[in-house]
Amino acid sequence: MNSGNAAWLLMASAMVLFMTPGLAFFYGGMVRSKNVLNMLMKNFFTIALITPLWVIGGYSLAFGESSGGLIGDFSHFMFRDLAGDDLLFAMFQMTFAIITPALITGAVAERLKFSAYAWFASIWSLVVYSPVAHWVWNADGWIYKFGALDFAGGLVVHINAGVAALALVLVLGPRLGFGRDAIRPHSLPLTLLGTGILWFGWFGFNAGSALAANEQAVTAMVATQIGASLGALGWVAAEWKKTGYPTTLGAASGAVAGLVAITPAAGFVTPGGAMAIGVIAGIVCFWAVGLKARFGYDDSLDVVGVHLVGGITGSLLVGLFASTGGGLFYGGGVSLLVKQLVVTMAVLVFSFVMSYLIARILDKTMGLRVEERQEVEGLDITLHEERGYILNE
Amino acid sequence: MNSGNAAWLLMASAMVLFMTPGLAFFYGGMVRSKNVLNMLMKNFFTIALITPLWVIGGYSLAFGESSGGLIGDFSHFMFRDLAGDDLLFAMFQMTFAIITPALITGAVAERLKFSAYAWFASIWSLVVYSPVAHWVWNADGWIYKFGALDFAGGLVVHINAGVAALALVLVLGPRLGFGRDAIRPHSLPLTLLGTGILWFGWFGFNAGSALAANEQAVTAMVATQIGASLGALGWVAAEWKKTGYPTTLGAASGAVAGLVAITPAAGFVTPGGAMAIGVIAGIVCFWAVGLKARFGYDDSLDVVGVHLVGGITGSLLVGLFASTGGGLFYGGGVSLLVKQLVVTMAVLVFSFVMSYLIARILDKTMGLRVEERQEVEGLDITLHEERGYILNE
Amino acid sequence: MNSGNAAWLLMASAMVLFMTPGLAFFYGGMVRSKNVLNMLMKNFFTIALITPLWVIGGYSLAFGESSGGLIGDFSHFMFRDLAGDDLLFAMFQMTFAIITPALITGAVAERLKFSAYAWFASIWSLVVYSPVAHWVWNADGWIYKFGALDFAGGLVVHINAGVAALALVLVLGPRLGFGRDAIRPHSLPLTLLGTGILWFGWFGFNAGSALAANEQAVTAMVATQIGASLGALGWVAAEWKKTGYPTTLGAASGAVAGLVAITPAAGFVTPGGAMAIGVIAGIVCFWAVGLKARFGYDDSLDVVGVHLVGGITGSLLVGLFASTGGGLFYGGGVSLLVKQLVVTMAVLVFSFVMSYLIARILDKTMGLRVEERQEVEGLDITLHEERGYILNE
Amino acid sequence: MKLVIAFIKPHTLDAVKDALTEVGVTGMSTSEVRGFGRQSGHTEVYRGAEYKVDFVAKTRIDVMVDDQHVSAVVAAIEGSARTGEIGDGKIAVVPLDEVVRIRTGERGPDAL
Amino acid sequence: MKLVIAFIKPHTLDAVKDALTEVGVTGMSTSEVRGFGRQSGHTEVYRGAEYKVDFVAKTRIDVMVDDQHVSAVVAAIEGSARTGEIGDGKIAVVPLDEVVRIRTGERGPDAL
Amino acid sequence: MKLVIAFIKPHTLDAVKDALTEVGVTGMSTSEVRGFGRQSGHTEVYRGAEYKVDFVAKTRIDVMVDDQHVSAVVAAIEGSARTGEIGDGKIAVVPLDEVVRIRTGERGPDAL
Ligand SMILES: Nc1ncnc2c1ncn2[C@@H]1O[C@H](COP(=O)(O)OP(=O)(O)O)[C@@H](O)[C@H]1O
Ligand SMILES: Nc1ncnc2c1ncn2[C@@H]1O[C@H](COP(=O)(O)OP(=O)(O)O)[C@@H](O)[C@H]1O
Ligand SMILES: Nc1ncnc2c1ncn2[C@@H]1O[C@H](COP(=O)(O)OP(=O)(O)O)[C@@H](O)[C@H]1O
Repeated sequence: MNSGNAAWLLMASAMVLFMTPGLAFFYGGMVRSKNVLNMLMKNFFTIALITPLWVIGGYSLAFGESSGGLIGDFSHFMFRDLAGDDLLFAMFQMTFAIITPALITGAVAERLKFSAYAWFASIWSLVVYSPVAHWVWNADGWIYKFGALDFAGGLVVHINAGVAALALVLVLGPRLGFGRDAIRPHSLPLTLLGTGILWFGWFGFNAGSALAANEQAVTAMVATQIGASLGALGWVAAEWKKTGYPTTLGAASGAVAGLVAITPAAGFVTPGGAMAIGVIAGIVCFWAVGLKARFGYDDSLDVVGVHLVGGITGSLLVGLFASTGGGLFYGGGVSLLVKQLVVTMAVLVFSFVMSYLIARILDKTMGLRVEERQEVEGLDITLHEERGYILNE
Repeated sequence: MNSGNAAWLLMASAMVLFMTPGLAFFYGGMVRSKNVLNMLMKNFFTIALITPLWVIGGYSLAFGESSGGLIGDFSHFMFRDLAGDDLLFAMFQMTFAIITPALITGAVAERLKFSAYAWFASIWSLVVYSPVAHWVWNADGWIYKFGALDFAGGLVVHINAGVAALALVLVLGPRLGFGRDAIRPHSLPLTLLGTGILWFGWFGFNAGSALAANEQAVTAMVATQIGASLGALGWVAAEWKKTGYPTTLGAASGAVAGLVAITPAAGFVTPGGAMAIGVIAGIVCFWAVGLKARFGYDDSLDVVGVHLVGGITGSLLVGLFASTGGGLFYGGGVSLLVKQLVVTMAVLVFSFVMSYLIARILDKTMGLRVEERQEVEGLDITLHEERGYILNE
Repeated sequence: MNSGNAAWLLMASAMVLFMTPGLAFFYGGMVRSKNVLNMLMKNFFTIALITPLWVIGGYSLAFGESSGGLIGDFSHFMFRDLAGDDLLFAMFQMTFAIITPALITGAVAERLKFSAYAWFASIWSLVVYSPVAHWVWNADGWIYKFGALDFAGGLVVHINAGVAALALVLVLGPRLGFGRDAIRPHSLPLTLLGTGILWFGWFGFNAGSALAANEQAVTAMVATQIGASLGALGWVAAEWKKTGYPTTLGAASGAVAGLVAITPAAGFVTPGGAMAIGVIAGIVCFWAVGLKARFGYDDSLDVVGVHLVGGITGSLLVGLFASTGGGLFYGGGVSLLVKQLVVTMAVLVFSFVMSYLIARILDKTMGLRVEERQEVEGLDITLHEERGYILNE
Repeated sequence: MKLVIAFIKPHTLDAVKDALTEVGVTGMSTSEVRGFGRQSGHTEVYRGAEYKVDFVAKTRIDVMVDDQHVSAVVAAIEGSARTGEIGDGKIAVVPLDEVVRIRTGERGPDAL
Repeated sequence: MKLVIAFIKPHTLDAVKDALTEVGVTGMSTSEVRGFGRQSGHTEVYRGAEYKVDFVAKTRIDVMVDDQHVSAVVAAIEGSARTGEIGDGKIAVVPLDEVVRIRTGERGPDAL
Repeated sequence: MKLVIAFIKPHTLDAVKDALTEVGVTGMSTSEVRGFGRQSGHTEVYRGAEYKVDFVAKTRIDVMVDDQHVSAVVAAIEGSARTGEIGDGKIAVVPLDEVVRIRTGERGPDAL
């Protein structure tokens, strides 16, 4: 092993793993105080759940010997035959496999049963996440061979989780009081903490995806920083114009939108390209979170608006801005753009259909949703018998 | 210096140092709001206190020239003659010396005087921590030569701190209202934040203990991640079965229990071994935190239940699961297991006796415990003249 | 690129970037709850704002071709011609350019308009920060050539921001109720969280400034840890003596004071020297925060007392304690001390005058200060239409 | 004039406010209280230990009304706060000697 | 009927609740208040600056009782909330015109 | 004896406390409430969606006084809590049957 590359990938693995707690706080701050622990628990528990699944079979299904570019096998059951750089790669990838289902929790906040979520995440990880990761990142995967680009997970992580969130939301239905009551974040400082951790961890996510401490890692880190910043600027500018107020939640949301959109592009773009992608994502996602009000689906914390829409935005913009890899604006013609469009649609359709099926089956069998009384009283006390804050003792 | 290894160890040092603030939040969230600052302060202040002690003499007592395998000398007074890799090692080890006494603060929460804690931690660091570190990690230390294994501090850190916590609790007595009043965590989100930071930092703790960015570091990181996750699964499963509820505090506690138990083993075990160690630790520690109710000692935040019991569990399981190093299940016979048992007992007895003596002496001289009025009103306002939260101004 | 050095610098960049959210929490905890979001927003938004400015022109003004040692040019407009190590250096330096204006926000908390801050920070970054960075860190800068030392930013970051804060405070005037009402921190746990993140990130700040994973990086990390710890000890000792109470805010403030003072010295001092610098800074800054009451300027969160005074302290003590580089106590004579004094004065005067001018101009044109009604109701609801905490839903 | 005090379930507050507005009430004050009553509390569990928490979160409403509106106000609260389940709460009517509007110094029913 | 209002030290709440239960009280409401009185507040210190905080945390209890229980209820609170130290607090008895149980519509003593 | 209840703007509390102390009041209890009145609330905006929040933060003060001090106390609150802007709040005077000091068992005006 090259110790410098190993040092960077060890570090990047730790950073990406840290993103899931970060996501927990990002989401946790946005729910009402009666549901904060349920939100945190769903995210933390995802780590505990996906880790063994990935070791046992998830990794092998994604990166094992390919069956027709569609899915791996069980040759690496229990991380068999992995050592050194390969084992480190499996570790690094594990952290991606963990955060992806965790992203979904935001959409179904404040009403999805904890047990149902645990089942959903487990099944989904094996039958949706691993195949898509195989398509995109396994050298024999069909998307990989097709020549489309996804540097650090626009397709595999964000579009995949975002459209699954949409499917789940459609099965689950809206929260009581959605569209009528003011359902406001209970602690924006907690959300900002999550944002800070996500931002930090995202350097591991994107710059780590170079798989070495090399020039591409540097390029990716610079693009990541620019994407996040311009995303925040774009979103805040858009909301300031529309509502008259720049908000902290807007800055946080815009930064995440920018990070999402830069993810598939980070290793391939110039600083100027990163700026364009960031600011477009910030504005587009600000507009997209308004869609739920128009169409009436209750995507509680805007996973669709930010991760799905931001992921699609980034995935397509790669076709324009990839300075290495054949972007349209860099003389590569439309071929990359077309490929990006095709694979985006493919992941969209596959993940939506599969996620919808899993959700329907779980709904019929164990039920996805808490009882109305539990929703009113809050999930913390009714599902976990705990209270988030007791500040007067 | 090899820049790759140095990069990893610089990083790991920063990560382990970050664990002590993490521990502060982990513990701080579990006390009542009137004592949150005292809990945070004890942990943060430990950093300020142990750093100079380690530089002046602690390091040298642990890693200086050995006297009969029992203790070092003062040859490295003020980090004399340390440079490059040696200085980096001294820095990395400093972060372990800091967090170990900090672990004790949880057991004696909500009643131990701040000044008494400062004295206890300082003395204990020099007369208990440094010797035990010498035994285990100095190449001339008796445990090192005896051939027992402690990869990253099961003996030195967790058993050592855990049994010291027990000794201190026995001298100090229970909190007012222990066993009668509901003494509940005031902010589980804060505890979860601490858990996230601890988990992140623990990668530095364990994978850093390989002292290089090499294969063993990767092995240790994988084992750490698995141990934490399976610990959480084990604990949550046990409590779900017993109480009917999966809790966030259970998930957090189980993760820490798994991390504690995997610590002595991390560089020596396969993914399968790590799974076994994690899940056993999660279940055993869940059961062990119930002991305090049975025996009537008030280990406020379960340092004994988690660190002592988890540490012993891990230390013994090394004897079974060490795939490199002679574990029973990997054909190594019982010899390693016996050695692990012997050294565990040795550290237990030494640390308990010494800690008990220090505690008794301090109790007779300066008094360990706050006044009843201070305990009722809270340590924040009475010992520090500060309030944790003022949310209506 | 050397992968080990690159790994460390990638990591250090991420760590220093993480400091700005850390600073947001450090400051955010200290304001009243009605202003917490405004405080967080100002800091987070600084990242979004300075990132593109640095890419477009800030970096080039600081590190481009020099005009007489005073300022760079636009040769690196949009990071042109930067790749590999150079691009990584530009990334690392970006994180310094971000946190420096963010430091100022603490002094003007609870009354400076958000829009006015955004303008101030943008202009200041280009016309004050970039020039001073050029003087000190560009090989053609006049301070660099003059032979004064500033390892990681005592002049460029702390003195620069601290004196700018003073200028802004003088233009802005005190908060309503300053000196009469008890204006207390609303959440010290949040401040302690910020402290923990700052401490962690500061290892990247100082040890990263060696620009490689080498001996000097190790030296700097050790000095940083010692400086922070002794700063905390010094401050807490001083306040314990004066007020009778050791406080968590004191420990946090002292740690930051120690970190500030060790910053210019970190790569040049022995552990003993770091101890001296830390403890002196802790005591001096404790005394310095009392100045505002005496002179009647409202430096809300003590940016002057900690960063300006701590920065000057460190910058001068380099002249005494630099064991490499010619410190007085290490046989180097008074020449370094005199140089340190000269450049400290130069930065003080330049930054104060420029900052004062910018502040006055903005005050005349757009107005710096919120309306009285907004200050009374709180900046969160009036400037951002958001509330920090809603804990009863 | 009377002061009508009601202890209600928190999630009925919006409905109660609307009902009161409809019968002409133009002002009220609310606060968070913890109630003890027939509706027993809940248990909480921390690290395997179960705690019985007797107190239930309730919202308190204070409304000052003039005499002829009292029964309408009480009826409005009853109608909107009733879920039919245990724990719906109580209403108390307290006599008032005087009411003052601070801004104008008005007294009596005019001050409402 | 009367409304008995007590301002007590927070840590006596459990004892007061038990004492009230013993004399037959089946419901009460509690809230957090900050009291000002003979018991002076405390100082707080932030970065060397000392602040005098006049207000002390207290718990407020509201109990509606029928007339014949008033004196027993007052006595129960007195007995259980007294520590003998300054700041033990006060009890006030307020006349009530009416009490309503929302769930059933019962009125008067039946509603208690 | 009377119980004087006032709902005031939070930032006037210090002034009100001083004014009450001046007219001889030695004790009071305060709490946080959310008021609804002529002073309409504010909007909040989260991710582009605007929410109307009707309730405004107010401070409630409860002071028990003997009969001859009532008008001075009411006047003191009026004087110190008035900003002249909408939302200054209300004062109510409630008759009291009895007041008890818990620490000493004193009753009536002596208990104040
Ligand atoms: N005697 C009382 N005095 C003051 N408040 C009461 C009294 N009885 C009940 N309450 C309040 O009313 C709430 C509901 O009462 P409870 O007995 O649980 O239900 P219900 O009113 O439906 O019989 C309690 O939680 C408490 O806040
Ligand atoms: N006149 C009053 N009106 C309302 N509340 C009062 C009054 N006097 C005291 N209190 C309440 O009682 C508490 C205790 O009163 P204090 O004067 O400190 O002690 P004590 O009752 O033992 O003389 C105060 O903190 C306050 O909450
Ligand atoms: N009828 C009422 N009953 C109880 N509290 C009231 C009533 N009317 C007003 N309040 C309280 O007084 C506050 C101020 O009242 P508002 O109508 O906004 O202003 P003003 O008193 O200046 O006309 C309200 O927020 C509420 O707390």
